[in-house]
Amino acid sequence: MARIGVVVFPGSNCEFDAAAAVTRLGDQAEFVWHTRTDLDGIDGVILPGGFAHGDYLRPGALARFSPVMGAVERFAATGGPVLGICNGFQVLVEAGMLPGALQKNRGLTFLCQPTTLVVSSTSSVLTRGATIGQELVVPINHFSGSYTCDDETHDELVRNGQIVLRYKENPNGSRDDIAGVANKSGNVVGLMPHPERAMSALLGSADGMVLFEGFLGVKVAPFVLAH
Amino acid sequence: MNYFVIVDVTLRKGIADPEGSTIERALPALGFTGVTNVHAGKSFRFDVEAESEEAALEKATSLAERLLSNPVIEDALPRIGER
Amino acid sequence: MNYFVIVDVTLRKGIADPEGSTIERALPALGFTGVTNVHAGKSFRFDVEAESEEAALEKATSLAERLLSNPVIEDALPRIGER
Amino acid sequence: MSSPAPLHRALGLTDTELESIREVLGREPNSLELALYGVMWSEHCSYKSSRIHLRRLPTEAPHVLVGPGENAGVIDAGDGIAVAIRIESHNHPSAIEPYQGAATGVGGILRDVFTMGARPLAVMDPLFFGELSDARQRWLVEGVVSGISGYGNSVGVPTIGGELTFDDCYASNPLVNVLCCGAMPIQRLVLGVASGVGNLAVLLGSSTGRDGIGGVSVLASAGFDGADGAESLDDAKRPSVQVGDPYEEKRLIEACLALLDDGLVVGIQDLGGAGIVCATSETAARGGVGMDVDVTAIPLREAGMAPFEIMTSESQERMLAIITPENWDAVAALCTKWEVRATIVGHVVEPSIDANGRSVAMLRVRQGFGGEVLAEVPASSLADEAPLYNRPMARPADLDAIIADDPSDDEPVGSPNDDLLELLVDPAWVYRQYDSQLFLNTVVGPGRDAALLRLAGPGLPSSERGVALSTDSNPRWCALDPRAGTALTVAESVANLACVGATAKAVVNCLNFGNPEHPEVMWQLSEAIDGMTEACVGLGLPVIGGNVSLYNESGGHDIDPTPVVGLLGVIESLVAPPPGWEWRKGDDIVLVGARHANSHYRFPLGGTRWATRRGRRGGHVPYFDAETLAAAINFVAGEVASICAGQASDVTAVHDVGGGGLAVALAEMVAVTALGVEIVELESHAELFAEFPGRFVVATNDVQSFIARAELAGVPVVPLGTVGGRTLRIGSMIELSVDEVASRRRGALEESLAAVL
Ligand SMILES: Nc1ncnc2c1ncn2[C@@H]1O[C@H](COP(=O)(O)OP(=O)(O)O)[C@@H](O)[C@H]1O
Ligand SMILES: [Mg+2]
Repeated sequence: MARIGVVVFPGSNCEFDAAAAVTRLGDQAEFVWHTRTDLDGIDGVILPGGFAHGDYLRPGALARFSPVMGAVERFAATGGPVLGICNGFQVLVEAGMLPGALQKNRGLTFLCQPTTLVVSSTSSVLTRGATIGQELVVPINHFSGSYTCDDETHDELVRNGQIVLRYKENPNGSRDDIAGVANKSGNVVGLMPHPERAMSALLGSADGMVLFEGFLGVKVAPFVLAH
Repeated sequence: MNYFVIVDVTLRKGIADPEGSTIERALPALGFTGVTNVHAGKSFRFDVEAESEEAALEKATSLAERLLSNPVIEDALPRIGER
Repeated sequence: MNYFVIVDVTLRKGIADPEGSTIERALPALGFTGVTNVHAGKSFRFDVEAESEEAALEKATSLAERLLSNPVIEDALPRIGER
Repeated sequence: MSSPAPLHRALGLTDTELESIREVLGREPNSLELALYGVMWSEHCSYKSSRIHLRRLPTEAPHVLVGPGENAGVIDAGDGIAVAIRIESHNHPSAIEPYQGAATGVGGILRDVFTMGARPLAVMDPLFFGELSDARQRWLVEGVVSGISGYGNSVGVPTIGGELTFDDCYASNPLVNVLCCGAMPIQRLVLGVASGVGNLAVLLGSSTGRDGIGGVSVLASAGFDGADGAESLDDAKRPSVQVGDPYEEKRLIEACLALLDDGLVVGIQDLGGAGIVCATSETAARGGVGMDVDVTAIPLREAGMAPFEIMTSESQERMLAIITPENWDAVAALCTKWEVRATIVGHVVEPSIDANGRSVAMLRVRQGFGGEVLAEVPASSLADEAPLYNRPMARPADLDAIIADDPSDDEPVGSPNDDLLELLVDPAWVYRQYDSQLFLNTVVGPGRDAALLRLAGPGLPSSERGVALSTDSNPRWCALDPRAGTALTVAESVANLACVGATAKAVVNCLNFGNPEHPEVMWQLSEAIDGMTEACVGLGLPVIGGNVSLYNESGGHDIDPTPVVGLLGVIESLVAPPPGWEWRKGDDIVLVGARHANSHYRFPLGGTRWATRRGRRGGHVPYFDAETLAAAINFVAGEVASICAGQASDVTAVHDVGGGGLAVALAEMVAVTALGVEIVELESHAELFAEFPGRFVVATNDVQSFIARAELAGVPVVPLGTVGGRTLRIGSMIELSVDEVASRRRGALEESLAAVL
């Protein structure tokens, strides 16, 4: 049974939901308060959605300075799996652990709605259990989810298979329909949609299951670094 | 003539500024000391086609008050800027 | 000494500015013509405790670049302001 | 000190009220004391015009744990879980700063719920604006919706439903109501009571600024500043607009729930209207104890604030906790973790003994604990003893003429197709901006008949139950007949809950009315309360809380009476989603419930959306008939509940017939399924658009067996047609392509808003 650290910043609000997804698949979730500086014994880290530090300044801008982020960086550097969902994704890009930036949605409104995602790469801890081209219905819930990067970064993302998920119909103006990206090694992944909200047919979709199974290593081989 | 105008929108005095206070509270932990009274505002930059600088500022003022700010809580200050 | 500093944060050239373009599109309907190239930005105002104006600006620059802006998409320009 | 005689009126107190204050105190009040009475005896805080009427509402049922009078009503929802619910208005603030007005409305209603010990789990937002052809209305809609979105999403409470009404009567007085529902392990239920002499009153959260001081600001103007030492304040610059900080509120929620879980508080109370004076006097009055408040202890956002400003400020995101002194260190430590400021601002003290030897719980405002006493008044005189008014009432003189001008007699003009298209609006543009899914509870989110949530959340005992919520209103009916209109609104709400299988358990209400000094408005209010009473008694529902918002006027005209009903229901087993609106090809469509209205007309059009769109605002409203309604509603609720419990059923879709009538209900189902339907000829065009509750469109794949069950239950069923094809056809009257129906409905709101940002 894996021990998954769910980082809680003041202002996070999806930590219970992320933990529920982990325990639903039989693993153990442990809340990690943002002032902690070690991740001893933790097998994987989730930065959940919400509004860390109120999202004041920019989403993720203050959170990336939280003490726990040093430990998360070290954990990632040793190949540990790190997943940033929504606000967690915003924290990871602000921290420079993932390339690019997230801007306000094209329509300048918050959007909470189901989207269809297309798996574009399986060389990441999140998508390794899925198949390329597979369509997954997963809701989005964000104001600043429009993925932005310069041409050079984009070329590199494409070349390395770092674009892991794309929207089938772009809801927010993201460059190249990008919904989620990984780092070069594939062990750090961020996505704007909320797979933890798609874990049960009672709530509308169970398509997030294949992503969490990948992340938690259920039903798939342990992750091997791509590079 | 085309004039380049900048409109600074700030919260009126006495209005709570949660964003500014949150940033201020966070600073010491990030190693920034001696920074106080932090306030967050917005700014808008645009070109105005007008006869004179005055006319441009007048147009910008009306735009600022009608669209870019709510005078009940915000002050809007237009000025001619340098590009 | 306490110095009053203003940091203007603007989107880098080439980065999409949906807020600016939305305002620009809405203007004609509200009766504003001849207003173009609208860009939306942010500004931060604060007091810096420092030995000299230069030292204050230096501190503000570091704050602006490390915290107040995201260099991937934004430029930040600190200046000494008037209260 | 300047003579208080001219001051009391400026503070909103009448001469008689001043006389009562003198009597209570046995002396002349000073200006600070007058200010305290001014805010506490305001209509907003004291309900002085409505209270005598509100007493007629039924409030009791075995499952009610807390009824009206507390911060929120609470019911026992089963499985060791208590559910708290409250609704409130934030109309006037939203009219001048729509974003912050709506945002702080959400903040305030959340505090009412977590102050009871419940974790807020859902928000709803009934909204009323003028017509969107007016640019200012579009600005208001954009601002209010983004304010609710900005605050609610950030604070981490899903917004799962609401209402959206456009009518010119709200043009300069929009209504922004917000409802919050939360849940707690039953043993965490707490009340806002100060008890235990020697205990401490601790202020939690934001610092105090000159927010929302409003009426009492006259004290700052020349002539009145002496005693209170208000520094020169430019009245024009005084901010009465409050800015919400959802991040502070989020930390406050977590800190307060943790304090309660650790058993560290004796009582807890939110700071709403009238700020510290309200919270301290209410907790002291409820506990029968005195309270000493030190104005110098209160953390301020601005320098130079006078005691009256500190005591009455409406700064947001603050709570008052009553704790024992031994627990102070633990409270402080927990608050430090959540970065919530905690300050001791008051002491619970013995009640005083008055001249007649009676013990009186005094609220004392002091300059330093043990320092000079700036104000000293009986706490209950502020909190509970405001004068009550039985204001004159009069039925509007022109009402009979308006009723007589009934559109039910109108011949149809133009094409029913166009009429139908005009009535279709999908509020998705609004609710897409709200996080409606947080906590993984939302089985049915916004956009259907009622919202349905799993009864689950952090810290709750596990349960298979669900709760359902709906908000409803019908100002068009209530303008014609506030009594029947309100009763029918309650019925409509109960019918909405039936569509998701829930049994109604409790009502909260937000009574938005015009100026109570107009006898017609008082009559409307009184009639509405009687109508609500009639419906709640008839349907067996307790009213467990509410809010009254008066003085809603637009350009000298009172708004139409707008009682908003919030309804909470429970479903015992929720393991499968209810059928929803998605019918399938080949399904039979039936109408469940009485086909004809119990009314002057078989198909009444008075007060319908159809008539209102044609500028026809007169007519008769249907009668309220509890027995017929209950039979249909209970039957449908039972059918859906068995599906939610996981049982097989022939029922594939359920939708109640609400605003817009039968034609709109069918068109909505066509739009969301993208499947056409062939409906038999109806009696008349009026049957397309008549509105009266207790009817449901049901799709079934075994119509024989469905009809048999309905007959057994004594509920009428009329076969309407069959699902299939790409057309919505209703007899010879309606023929529209599925795509047109869907795209018109989808685009209606966005097109109306398109001219603005
Ligand atoms: N302001 C709003 N916020 C959130 N949801 C809304 C709002 N207005 C309407 N809705 C949702 O849209 C749906 C339709 O609303 P309404 O037409 O009032 O339903 P009904 O006629 O069944 O009472 C409901 O699910 C309602 O919750
Ligand atoms: Mg409704």
